[in-house]
Amino acid sequence: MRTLYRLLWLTRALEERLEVVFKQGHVVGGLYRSLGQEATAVGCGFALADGDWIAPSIRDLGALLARGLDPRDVIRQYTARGTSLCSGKDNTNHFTVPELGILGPISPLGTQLCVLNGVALSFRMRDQAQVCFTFQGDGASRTGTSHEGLALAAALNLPIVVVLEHNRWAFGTPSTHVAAVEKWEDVAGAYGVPAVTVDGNDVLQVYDAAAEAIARARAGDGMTILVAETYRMLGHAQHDAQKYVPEEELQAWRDHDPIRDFADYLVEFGFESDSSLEQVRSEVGAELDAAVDDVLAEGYPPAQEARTRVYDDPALDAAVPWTRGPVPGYEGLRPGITRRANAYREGA
Amino acid sequence: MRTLYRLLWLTRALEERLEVVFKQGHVVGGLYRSLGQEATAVGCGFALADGDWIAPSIRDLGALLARGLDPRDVIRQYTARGTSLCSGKDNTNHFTVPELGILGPISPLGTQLCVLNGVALSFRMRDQAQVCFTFQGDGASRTGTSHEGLALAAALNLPIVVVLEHNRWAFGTPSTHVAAVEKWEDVAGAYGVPAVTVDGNDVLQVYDAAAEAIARARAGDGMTILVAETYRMLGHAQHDAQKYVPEEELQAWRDHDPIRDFADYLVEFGFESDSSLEQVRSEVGAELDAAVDDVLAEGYPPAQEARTRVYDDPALDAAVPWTRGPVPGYEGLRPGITRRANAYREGA
Amino acid sequence: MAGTVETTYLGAIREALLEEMRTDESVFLLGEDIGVYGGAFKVTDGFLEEFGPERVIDTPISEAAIVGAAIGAAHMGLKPVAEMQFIDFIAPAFDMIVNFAAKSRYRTGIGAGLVIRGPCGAGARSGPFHSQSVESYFANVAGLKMVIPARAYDAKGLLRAAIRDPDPVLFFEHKFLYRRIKEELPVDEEVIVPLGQARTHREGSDLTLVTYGAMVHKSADAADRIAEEDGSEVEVIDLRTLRPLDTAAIVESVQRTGRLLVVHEAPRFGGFAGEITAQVCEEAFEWLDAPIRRVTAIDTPVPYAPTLEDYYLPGEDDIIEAARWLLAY
Amino acid sequence: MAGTVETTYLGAIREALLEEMRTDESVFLLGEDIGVYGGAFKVTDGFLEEFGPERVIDTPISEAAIVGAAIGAAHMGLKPVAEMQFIDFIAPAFDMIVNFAAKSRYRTGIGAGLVIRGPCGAGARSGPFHSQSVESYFANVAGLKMVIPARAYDAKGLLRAAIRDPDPVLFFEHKFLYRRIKEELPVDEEVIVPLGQARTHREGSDLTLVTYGAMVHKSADAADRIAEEDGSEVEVIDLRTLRPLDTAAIVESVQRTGRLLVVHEAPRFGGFAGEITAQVCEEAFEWLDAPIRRVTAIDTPVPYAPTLEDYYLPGEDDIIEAARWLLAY
Ligand SMILES: Cc1ncc(C[n+]2csc(CCOP(=O)(O)OP(=O)(O)O)c2C)c(N)n1
Ligand SMILES: Cc1ncc(C[n+]2csc(CCOP(=O)(O)OP(=O)(O)O)c2C)c(N)n1
Ligand SMILES: [Mg+2]
Ligand SMILES: [Mg+2]
Repeated sequence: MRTLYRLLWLTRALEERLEVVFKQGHVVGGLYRSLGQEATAVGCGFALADGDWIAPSIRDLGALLARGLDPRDVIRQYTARGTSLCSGKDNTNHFTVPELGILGPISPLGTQLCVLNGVALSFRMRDQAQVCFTFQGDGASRTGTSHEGLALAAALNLPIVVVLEHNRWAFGTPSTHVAAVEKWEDVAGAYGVPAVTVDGNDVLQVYDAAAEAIARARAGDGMTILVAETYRMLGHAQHDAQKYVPEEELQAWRDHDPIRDFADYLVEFGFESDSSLEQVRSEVGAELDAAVDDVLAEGYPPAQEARTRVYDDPALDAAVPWTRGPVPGYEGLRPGITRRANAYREGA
Repeated sequence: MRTLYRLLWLTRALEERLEVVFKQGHVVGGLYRSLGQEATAVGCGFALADGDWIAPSIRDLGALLARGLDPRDVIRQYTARGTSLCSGKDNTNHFTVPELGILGPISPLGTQLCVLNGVALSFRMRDQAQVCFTFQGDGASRTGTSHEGLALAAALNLPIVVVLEHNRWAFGTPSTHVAAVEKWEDVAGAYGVPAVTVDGNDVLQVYDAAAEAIARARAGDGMTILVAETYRMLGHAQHDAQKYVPEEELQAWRDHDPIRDFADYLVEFGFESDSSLEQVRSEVGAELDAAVDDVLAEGYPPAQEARTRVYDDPALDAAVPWTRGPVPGYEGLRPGITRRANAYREGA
Repeated sequence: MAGTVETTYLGAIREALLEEMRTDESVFLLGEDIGVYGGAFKVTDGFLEEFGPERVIDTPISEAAIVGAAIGAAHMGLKPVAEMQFIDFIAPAFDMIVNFAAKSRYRTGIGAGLVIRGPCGAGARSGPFHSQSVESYFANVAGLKMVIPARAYDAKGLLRAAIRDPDPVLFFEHKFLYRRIKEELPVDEEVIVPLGQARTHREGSDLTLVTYGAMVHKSADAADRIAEEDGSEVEVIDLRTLRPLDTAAIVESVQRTGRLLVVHEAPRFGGFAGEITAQVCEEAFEWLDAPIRRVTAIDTPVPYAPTLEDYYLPGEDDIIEAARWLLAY
Repeated sequence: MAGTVETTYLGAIREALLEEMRTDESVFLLGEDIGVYGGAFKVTDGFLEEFGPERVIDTPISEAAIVGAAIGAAHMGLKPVAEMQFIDFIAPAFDMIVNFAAKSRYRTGIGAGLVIRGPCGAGARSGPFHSQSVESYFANVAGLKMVIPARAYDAKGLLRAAIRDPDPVLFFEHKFLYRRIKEELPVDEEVIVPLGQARTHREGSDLTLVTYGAMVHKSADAADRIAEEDGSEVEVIDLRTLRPLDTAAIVESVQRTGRLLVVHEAPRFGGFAGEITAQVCEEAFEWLDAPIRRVTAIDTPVPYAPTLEDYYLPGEDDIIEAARWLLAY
C-alpha cells in the first residue's frame, strides 16, 4: 500500500519538478502532465509482472515508474540530455526499454497498440505467458490505427489489455464533441472482446480490474478493454492554459483527487498515518532534488551523434557524401582534359 | 413488386452476361460478381430517393441498377471502352455519376465511406434533406479508414446509412478467422449509433429496414448501421475457383437463393404468375443481348487519352516535357559555343 | 494608395482563410481542435464564433476521415480547407490523398478541389514527429499540387489561390516562420499569388540558388554575406510552388549564371533537389559550368536535442561553403 | 557440380521464403489471405500446412496493423515478413512504415528488421490501384531499405538477404515478371544476394542505361536492337537495391561511357531518376558528354484500358529513341 502511495506521489512530484525545470528553461520543447490521472497509470503499472510489456500514452508516467523506470531518465528525456534513453534524439516518453518491458509510443496516435501486438505475438510464438498492456485516450480511440490494432489483437486472441482513458478531453476539444459514443465500454462490441469500466481515480479499483484483465490475458483468453473514467486536470501540455475548460467541471474533479483520496483512505482505515505518508513525500522530494541536480549537470549529446544509428551498419550512416561541408577529396576532373568551364572558355 | 423482381433478375442476368463476355476475352482484368447478394443491393438501392447518394462495394451492382444506371455502362466499364463512364481509365464500379448520385469507390477498402461523409456534409451545409448510403464488407470493416469514417459520421451526426454486408468471407479467408466480432450489430457500439440486423437475402426485409434507416437519416437523426446477413456464392473474383469453401456451406445458402425465394413469394401470394415473371426475364434477356452487342462494337479509348484530365487545366497536362519520343525543338545549345562533347574534344 | 499593415506569416494565413470564408460561402474548414480551441497554433482562433460549427468543424482524431470528407465535399462543389495539426500527421491520410484525391479527376472526371494545410519543418525543437518536411512523399504523385510559401505575402496570396484552385493542393506552412516573419501587407488590395510561379527573392548573376520554405531566408542571408565578403552575386529563387514546378524560371536563371545550387530542408536522398537537378540537366545542360550541388538536411530523422537538430539542419555556413565551391569551380 | 532447376520469378520468391522459414524458426509471415487461400498470387500456397497458423498468419484487412505487428515482433528478435496483397495497399500503412519502422533504431536504438513485400507494377491491365510503383513515396525516408529484383536469381537471393537484414526492407516484386521470367537456378548452392549492389545486366561502352524492375528487360531488348541496328553498345545496369543506392557502380559506368539514360516505370516527376541524376551530377559531372535523360511513365495515374496503359508505360521504342538521341549527341 505504501509502495502504491509512493508511486502516486512520485508521479505527481516528478511532474511538478519537471514543471519547475520547464520554467527554468531546461525542458526542450513541450511538457505533458498527467495531473489527476495518476491512479490509472500507477494502478495498471503495478499490476504487471516482470517480463510483461507496457506501451504508455503521454498520461501514463506513473505506469512507467511502477515498472521501475528511473526518474532521472524522465528528466533526461525532457531535457534532451545525451545520457537520455534516446540519446537526445526523441522526446517525451518515446523510449523503448526492453529490460523494463517498455515500448515507447510515437506521436501519431493509435500506432503503438499495433506495434505492441507484435510484441504479444512474439510471446505467444515463444510460448511465454507474458502480457502486453497499453493505454489509449478517448481521442486516440478514433484513429484508424487504433481500430486496426484492436481488431488484429482480437482476431489473433493476443494477450493484451487496453486501457481506454476517458478523460473528457482530447487536446482542446471535449470528447463529447467529437465522439458520439454513449458508453465507452460498448467500444468493445466492435471487436468481440469483454470490457470493464472502472473509476480511474481510484487506484485500488484500477489495480483490481487491471490484475483481473492481465490474468485473463495470461491464461490465453485474449484481450480485455478497461475503460478508466478519469479527468485531465491540466491543459494538453504546458503551453496550454486550458482556458476553454469550464471552472465547475474542473472543480468537481478537483474534489476527487486520486492521490488525496487514496491518502485519506489509507489513514482512515489505519494502513498509514499522516506522518508516515509525510515521510514518503519527503523521501521522494529528496530523491527528486538529487535527480534534478544530477541531470542538469549532464549535457546535450555531441552534434555528430545526429548522424549515427539510422541503420544497423555504421558504414551506411557514414556513406552519404556531399551533404555538408567541403567536398572530401572530390575527384571531379576528367583525366586528360580541363574542367568544363575552362573547356568552354577555350572552345568559345 | 415487379420492378423489384426485374432489378434482381437484371442484376443476375447482367453479371451472367459479363461472365460470358469475360470468357470470350473481352473483359479487361478481373470480374467481380454478387451472386447470392442481389437482394441486399437491390433492396437498398430501391429504398433511396432522387437526390440521395450511394457508394457501392463490388457486391452492389443491383443497387446501382436500382438507381437507374444503364447496364451498358457496366459492360463498357468492364470492357474498358472509351465510352465508359471512366473513359476507360478505371475499372469495376469505380465510376462517380453525380446525376445518379453514385460515388464510385476506389480499391483501398474503407475509403469510400470517408469520402461519402463529405457528400453528406454538403447536404447538411446546404440544408438539403438528402441521404447518403454505403456498403462495407465484413472484411473491409476491419480497416482503419472504415473506422475513421464511421466515427466521423457519428460524431457529426451525418445523414448516412451504412450496410455491413456480412457475407462470411473476405477474399479467401473466412470472416470468423480474422474478426472476433460476435454479433456484427455490436460494431455500432464503438460509434454510439443504432444498428439493425436483417436477412440480406430477403429483399423485402432489406427494403423495409433500409427505408427506415433512410427516414431516420433524412429526419436529421443520424447514422444507422444495417447488418445484412448474406453469403458470397462465388469466389472473390472470376479467377477464384473458391476451392477453399466447404460444399455444405455453399449448399445451405444455395437453398436460400434471394431471387428464387422472392419469385416463389410473389407467385405464392398472387402478386405475379410464373409467366409474368418469365416475361420479365425474357425482356431483360433481350435488353442485355442488345446492350452487349452495342458495347462490343465500341472501341478502346485512343491512346492519347492517357495524358488528359490529370488536372483541371489542360495546359498543365500538356506541360510535361521530355517524357517520350523526340525532344520537341530542343534548344540545348549554348549560344556562341559548340556542344559540350565537341568542346571537350577540342579542349582535350 | 492604400496603406499597409504589419502581418506575420501566421497572420497572413489567418487572413487568407478569413477573406476567402467571408467572400465565398462554400469555403469551410475541418480539422482537429480548430474550433473550440482555435487551432494548435491559433490560426483559426475566433473562427468558430464568426462562422459557426457548420463551417468550422472540429473532427475526431482521424486524418484519413478528414481528408476523405474534404474530397466528398469538394466533389459537391464546396471548397474545404482541411488542417493537419502538424503536417507530420498527413501520413495517416497518405492513402486518401494519393489514391483518392490525386486520382479522382483522372479516373472519373470529377475533381477534388480541396486544400490540406498544416505546419511543417524543423528548428522548433519538436523532435522527429513534429518537424518533418513531407513534400517528397508526394513528389511522384500526379494530380496533386504543392505549395510552400516563404513570405507572409506569399502565404496569404498562395493560400487564397489554393482555395480557389480546382485541384487538390497540399499547402505546407513552415512553423518556424509563423511568428518570425513579419511584413507590411497591403490593406485594400487583393493579395492573390497564382500557383506555379517561382519568385526571384534576390537577383544575382554568378550562381543560381534554388530553394523554398524556411531555407529561402537562410539562403538569402548566405547570399548577402557572399556579396559582402566575396563580391559575388548569388541569385536566390524561391520556388513557392513545388508542383507544378516553375522549370522555366529555374532554367532561365541557370542559363544566365551557369551554376546551380539547390537548397532544401528535407533530407538529401530522394529529396526534391533530385527533380530540379534532373530538369536542369535536361533543359540547360549545355549552360552548366559546374556540377549541380545540393545542400540539404542529413539523411536521418529530425532529432530532438538542440545540438543534434542544429547539426541536422542545413545552415548558413553550409550554404556559403557550397556556394563558394561552385563559384570557384 | 550441382544441378539447376527452372524457376519462375514467383517461384524464386516462394523458395526464398521456404528456405528461410525452414532454416530459421524466427521467420514468420503475416498478411491477408496468405494462409487458408495461399496468397493472392499463390506465393505462399501450402505454407499454412507446412508451418502452421502461428507462422503463417492470416490477418484482418488492416495494413497498418500488419506492419505494426511486424515491427513489434522484430523488436523482440523475430523476423517477420509482411505481405501487402498488392503493393498499392502499402499506402494505408505509410504512417507506420515511415514514422515507426524507419525511425525506430535512430530514436530508440531498437531496430525493426522486417520485410514488407508485395506485387508492384503495371502491364497486367489492373487499373490505377493494382499497378503502381511506390518506391518514390519512400525515397526520402532515411532508415528504410528498398529492393526490386528483375531476375529470378535476384528475387531469391535478395529476399533471403532482406529477411536476414537488421533494418526494415521494402521488397517490391514486379507482378508482370511473376510468371514470365524463368531461369535456371542452382539447386544445392545457397543463393544470397547482398543488398546495396547493382548488377551489370549487359555490358557496353557507349551509353550507360540505369534501370530496375521490369524495365531491365525492356531496356536490354532495346540495347540489343541498338547493337544490331546501329552497332552501338549500351551498358544496362540493374540497380536491384534502390536504397542504399550503389552510386559507385553507376558512376564507374558513366565515367566510361560519358552518357546516362535513366529508365523507370514510375512517373517522371519526382521519380527515382531524379536522385540518380543528382548523384551523377555531383560525382561524375565532368565525364558527361551529353545531358542526362529519363525515360519513364507519363505523369498520370496508371490507366486501365490496354490502349491507355500501353501509352502510359515506357516502351522499347521510347528507350531506343532516347538512347539514339544521346548516342548521337
Ligand atoms: C494521428 C495524430 N493526429 C493528431 C495528433 C495531435 N495530438 C496529440 S495529443 C492529441 C489529443 C489526444 O487526446 P486523447 O487521445 O484523448 O489523449 P489525452 O491527451 O486526453 O490523454 C492530439 C490531437 C497526434 N498525436 N496524432
Ligand atoms: C486496404 C485494402 N487491402 C486489401 C485489399 C484487397 N482486397 C480486395 S477485396 C478484399 C476482401 C474484401 O472482403 P469484404 O470486405 O468482406 O468484402 P466481400 O468481398 O466479402 O464483399 C481484399 C482483401 C483492398 N482492396 N484494400
Ligand atoms: Mg482524452
Ligand atoms: Mg465479406
